[in-house]
Amino acid sequence: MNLKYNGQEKVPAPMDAVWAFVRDPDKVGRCLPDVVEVTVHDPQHFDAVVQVAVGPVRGKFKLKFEMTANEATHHVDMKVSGGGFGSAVDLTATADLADGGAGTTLLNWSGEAIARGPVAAVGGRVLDGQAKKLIEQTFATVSQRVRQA
Amino acid sequence: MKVTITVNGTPYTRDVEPRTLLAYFLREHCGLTGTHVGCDTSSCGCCVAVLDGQTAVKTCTMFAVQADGHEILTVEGLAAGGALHPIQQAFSDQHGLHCGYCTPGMMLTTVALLKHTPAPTEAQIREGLAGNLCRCTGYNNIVKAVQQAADVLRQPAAATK
Amino acid sequence: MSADVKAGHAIGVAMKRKEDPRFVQGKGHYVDDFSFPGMLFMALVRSPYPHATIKSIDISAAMKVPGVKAVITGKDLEAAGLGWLPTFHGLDKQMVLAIGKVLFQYQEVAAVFAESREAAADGAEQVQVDYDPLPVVADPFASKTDTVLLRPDREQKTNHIYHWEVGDRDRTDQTLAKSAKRVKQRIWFQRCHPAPLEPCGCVAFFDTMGRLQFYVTSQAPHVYRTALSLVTGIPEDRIHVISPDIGGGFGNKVPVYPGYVCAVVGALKLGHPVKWIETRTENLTSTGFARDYHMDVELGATADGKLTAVKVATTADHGAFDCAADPTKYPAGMFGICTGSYDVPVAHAEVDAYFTNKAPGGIAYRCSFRVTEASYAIERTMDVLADELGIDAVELRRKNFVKKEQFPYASALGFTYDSGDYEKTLQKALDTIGYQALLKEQQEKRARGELMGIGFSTFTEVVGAGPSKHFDILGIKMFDSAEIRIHPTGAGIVRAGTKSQGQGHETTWAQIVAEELGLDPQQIMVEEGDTDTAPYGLGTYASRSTPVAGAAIAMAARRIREKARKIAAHLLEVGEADVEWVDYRFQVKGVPAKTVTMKEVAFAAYTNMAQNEPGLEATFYYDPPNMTFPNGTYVAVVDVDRETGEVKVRRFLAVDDCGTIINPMIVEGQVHGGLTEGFAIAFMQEIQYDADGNNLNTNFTDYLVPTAQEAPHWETAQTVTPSPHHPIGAKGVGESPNVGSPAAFVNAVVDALSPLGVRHLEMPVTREKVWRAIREAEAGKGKAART
Amino acid sequence: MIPAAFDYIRAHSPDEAFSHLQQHGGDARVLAGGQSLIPAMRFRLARPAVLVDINGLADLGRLELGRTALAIGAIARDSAIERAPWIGETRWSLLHDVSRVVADPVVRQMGTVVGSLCHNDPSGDWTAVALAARAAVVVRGRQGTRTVPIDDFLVDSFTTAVGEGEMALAVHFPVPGDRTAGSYQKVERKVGDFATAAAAVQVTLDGKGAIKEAGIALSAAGPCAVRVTEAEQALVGQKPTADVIRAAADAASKRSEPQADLRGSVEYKKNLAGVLVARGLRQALARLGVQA
Repeated sequence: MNLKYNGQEKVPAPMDAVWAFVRDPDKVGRCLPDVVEVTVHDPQHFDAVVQVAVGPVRGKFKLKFEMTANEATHHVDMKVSGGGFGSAVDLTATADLADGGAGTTLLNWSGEAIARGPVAAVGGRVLDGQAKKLIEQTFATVSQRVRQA
Repeated sequence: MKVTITVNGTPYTRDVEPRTLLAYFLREHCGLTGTHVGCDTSSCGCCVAVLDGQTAVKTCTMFAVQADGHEILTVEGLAAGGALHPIQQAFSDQHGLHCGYCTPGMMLTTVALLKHTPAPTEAQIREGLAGNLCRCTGYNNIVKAVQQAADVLRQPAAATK
Repeated sequence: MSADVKAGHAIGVAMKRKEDPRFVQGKGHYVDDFSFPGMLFMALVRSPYPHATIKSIDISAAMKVPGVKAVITGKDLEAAGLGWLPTFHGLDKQMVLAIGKVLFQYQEVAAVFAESREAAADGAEQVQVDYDPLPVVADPFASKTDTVLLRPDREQKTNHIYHWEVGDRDRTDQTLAKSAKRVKQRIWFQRCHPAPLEPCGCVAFFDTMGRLQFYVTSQAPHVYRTALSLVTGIPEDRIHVISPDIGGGFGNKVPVYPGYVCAVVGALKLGHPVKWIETRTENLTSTGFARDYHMDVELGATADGKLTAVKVATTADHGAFDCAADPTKYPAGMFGICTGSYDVPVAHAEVDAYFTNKAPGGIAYRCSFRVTEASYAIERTMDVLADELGIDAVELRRKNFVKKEQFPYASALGFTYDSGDYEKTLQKALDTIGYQALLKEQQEKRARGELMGIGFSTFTEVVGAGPSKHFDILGIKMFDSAEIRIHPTGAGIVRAGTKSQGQGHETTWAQIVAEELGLDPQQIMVEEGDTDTAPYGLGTYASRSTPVAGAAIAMAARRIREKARKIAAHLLEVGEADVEWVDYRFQVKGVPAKTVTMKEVAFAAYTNMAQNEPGLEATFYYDPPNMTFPNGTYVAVVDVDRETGEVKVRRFLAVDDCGTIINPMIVEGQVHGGLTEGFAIAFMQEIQYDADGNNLNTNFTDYLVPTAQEAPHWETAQTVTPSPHHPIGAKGVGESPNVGSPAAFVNAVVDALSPLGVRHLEMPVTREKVWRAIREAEAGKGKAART
Repeated sequence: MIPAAFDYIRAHSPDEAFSHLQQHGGDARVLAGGQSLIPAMRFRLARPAVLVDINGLADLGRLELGRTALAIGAIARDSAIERAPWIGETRWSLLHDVSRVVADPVVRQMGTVVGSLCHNDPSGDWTAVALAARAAVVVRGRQGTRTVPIDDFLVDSFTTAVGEGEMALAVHFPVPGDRTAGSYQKVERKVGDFATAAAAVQVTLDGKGAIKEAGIALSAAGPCAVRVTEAEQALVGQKPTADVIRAAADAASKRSEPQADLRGSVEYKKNLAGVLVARGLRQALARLGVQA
């Protein structure tokens, strides 16, 4: 099933700080909810293992990330593929930074996920809401961590 | 784990993994293949057996370890003394089966249904059997079979069944 | 309702089924009930992607799972020359396990063999497949553009599989152009699935003689034997196919599936018996689906409603491989029956089939090849025409019926309809349901703003494939066969090339023999499904059992009767010419007191045969001279809830004419069952794929099978117009209700909504579709929604 | 389909069950009816390391009808409600209705009311009913047992106030006052399906025929069952008229935030929410002899 999301975070930090954060795979990787493990291969590529727990459904998702950034436009493209529960997930996400004024930065993000296999076939009824929650949490955590940094 | 389950009056003691579904325990550990498996989602009812004389259960949605120390009635335990059970007789008389795959589950659901509702209306029968799927009969004749069985079982002579 | 039956007079009797005592005691033997020492279990690894390159397959973790014995992949099979399976009508081939790439979601990628079900499942979970997704083609209209070439393995570099047509295109177009009235309707017969309650499965092993013993859920065991021999190279004498009791088939158990080949390879490679039983998910996602025809139907008529021409152009979605189970020369089956029960001067039908990234199939789901699609097309569009003409849908049908005196009737698309009395059947339906009273009730309800609909379907089927000059599968002509042996005591055994999946052959075949030979049907055993003992036959599907094998049984019995006549002459001490068959016994002509029974003759055949060859047996291979054409009138009465869109089927009457009825109880049961499947298709069932090629209906929580609660109460009646060319006049019935009923249901719903201007709804007619149609109509968009 | 391997513990007392749950925390699940859990395990979506089976705890299987509350124990089956001797009383009509449409009639013979609440499926039936009837769940935690009002109990999809290592022991339904009736309205594609939309309604009339109390809740209308406070407010203190019912129905339709799925679009489901609340109210009132 095909899921589309987007949102905006207002980060109380200057654009440079936010940009530096989102370009760091290790830092971004650790913003994933319930992340168990992040392995960075190079500035563009990293793997992450995420613990998923929704009611009785519990398991690990192994995900591969590929990030490409455009310094000039402050735009990041992310391709994520992976799976768990005998299922496959492919996700593309983008993030755009813009000056929010008064030392803040607007982080506009959008994502499109395709889930395949039992997770979608059996869990499809509730997948949308859960996936949305996970993605929103991720960007909220990014926002929070940048502020703390 | 070692479990002892009394199936159709005979105790079966077997060593099973906890994840062994009761349906496979009956089929593969007891050799009672009249209990069938038709889906993965507790939808079809081909695997229904009766637990402790009262409760119709989908044996694909129960672990064998849960039935340890309990009694299970399967289709193989319906006929007694060489005579068909009135429910079996009625399914045959009324042409309540074609391929026979859903039939054991359908009959065992009927056992529990008639225990709690001895004189069901057509609506009650249709409602009571709605946890069992049949692809062949279109249910008309299954309803008639349950009505016949209910009539027979309400006769005093059959009350011991 | 059932009755006991005595020797003779066996046809037309509601005899209780001989198979029932076994089934009601749980003593049926379905394929999963067979176990053998040392047996391994097979589980398949399937692709979550609908279209992807396979970069690598890593089996090392799977091999470490305790109990796992082996894992095989497409590469292994390809190396052994077993990478591909031929499909039945020979236009394509199918991967056994994915080679290089996967072409549909849930495609078979690897097979895991293990000592237990649990270990096989654990092992399958541990096979790591690295995929690289490819663009997905999820609908046949996108496939047409060839933007993405799905099957580079084929010589033809296009997604187009075939074009098939019949009829006179030019004359049809010209006639349509000149017709006073003309309607055109796009109709989609959605992809659905037979979903028998017993999934597919097999047990394979090589016995001590090195012979393959293959237990399998097959509707056509002999065809399997031949196909397995052709695929594996094992000589056909070294293959024994046993099709035991089958828990429903409905066409799903006709094709040979990849899992079967894998099980045979596993058994050969590992030297152990191998069992493979599908899960429900596997059944719904990878084995033969049905329908998926997008049909543009066009009817021309005179101003007063006489049909002038019929034209149907179809785009067919066949999925990733063309595994449609159609006869070789008929890639679109009997779709030419789309002129239905009507006397149509000129017609044209064409089908173009395309590959998509969906499961392969296109089997005949409880219907003769593509007859359901054709029947639905004409019966639905007749209502659209009636609406356009402003005349009653019943009157329009009556006006256009092929008349009783026109039979045998040569249809514009090449069939010769054998017999029928459509007017009589329709009239019986109208009288039985009380049509006039229903119309009055409807009028009153409409005045109150309530939505009530009455829908008709007056269909004609074509079944019983088929005459050898037209029909073959893998080159094998579509005859069927029977062998009868009568024992000294007058008991006997019938063996046929068919295979019952619940149709009650053990009873009806015995009734035919009993009728023909004056014997006790209780003592006629019927055996099917064992290729070592049964004569070669093409199997049970497409309603061919009674028309073809039933005829073979009657003809074999008549051969026995001819031989018996000689022995009877000897016993009666007269010349053979002086012996006649009267009232189920032999009699000296004109001397009713001098008779012998078949039972006496049977004993003499082994004890006192005089100069005659001993024994009493015969074999007959029946090559039907024509198809049979069962027909009927179905009426649905529905009430529609405006607020929720819920449709309540308040009454449903099926009046069938299937020719001579062998066992009325079984015929009625078949009709009930087929109607319930038709009901499910009309209102509930669809195998849907999203735009990304994901199958959305992968188990019984989303592929909906009606329960006793949803299924309506069925009313049935019959007319009997025997087939003139069938030995006992029977036409077959198992599929009529599934072929004829969807149009009656949909026509009833559309009729209910017709005051709002609704003219068509696509199946499955869900509550939301109905609610939306009502809402849009009420918002004044109703007229726009027409066309 | 075969679940992944797990360890099985049969509890012989609530204390024992609780101590196992405390010991295994998030790795353990309670096995009561198992009618949602076991199918999820067969698909290997759920793969708990430990199952603590509480089916042997007969005390938890009781229905106890007291003066103020009906207590339904943790392993009391749906079918026990369906067959309860008092289920035909008008005041219990909401429970009567729901007990006949949860899942299917065989699943109901194993499935439990408390299990359904703890599972907290967005399309569950008992969750909406518990909201409309203002039930409360008794939860055993480290600090002893506590009673959690249903509004606080239902946290999010598949998430409740039952924390890791805790267990629910019972649900309490207040005994409805005189002149109380309810109705559970569910649209499902077939028996056994999750609701396309469902509405639980319970009303109590005062001596003058005005609505004294009202409970209105929806299922399949958001991440978990939802109370339609606006509808309740529209009803309480009013004489039951067509206008009042329409106001409540409109509030329900507005409050419904369903997910589109194979059962229907958001628009259709929002429509159903209103239709079903109106039908439920009319039926409940009819059960009290009031035509509205």
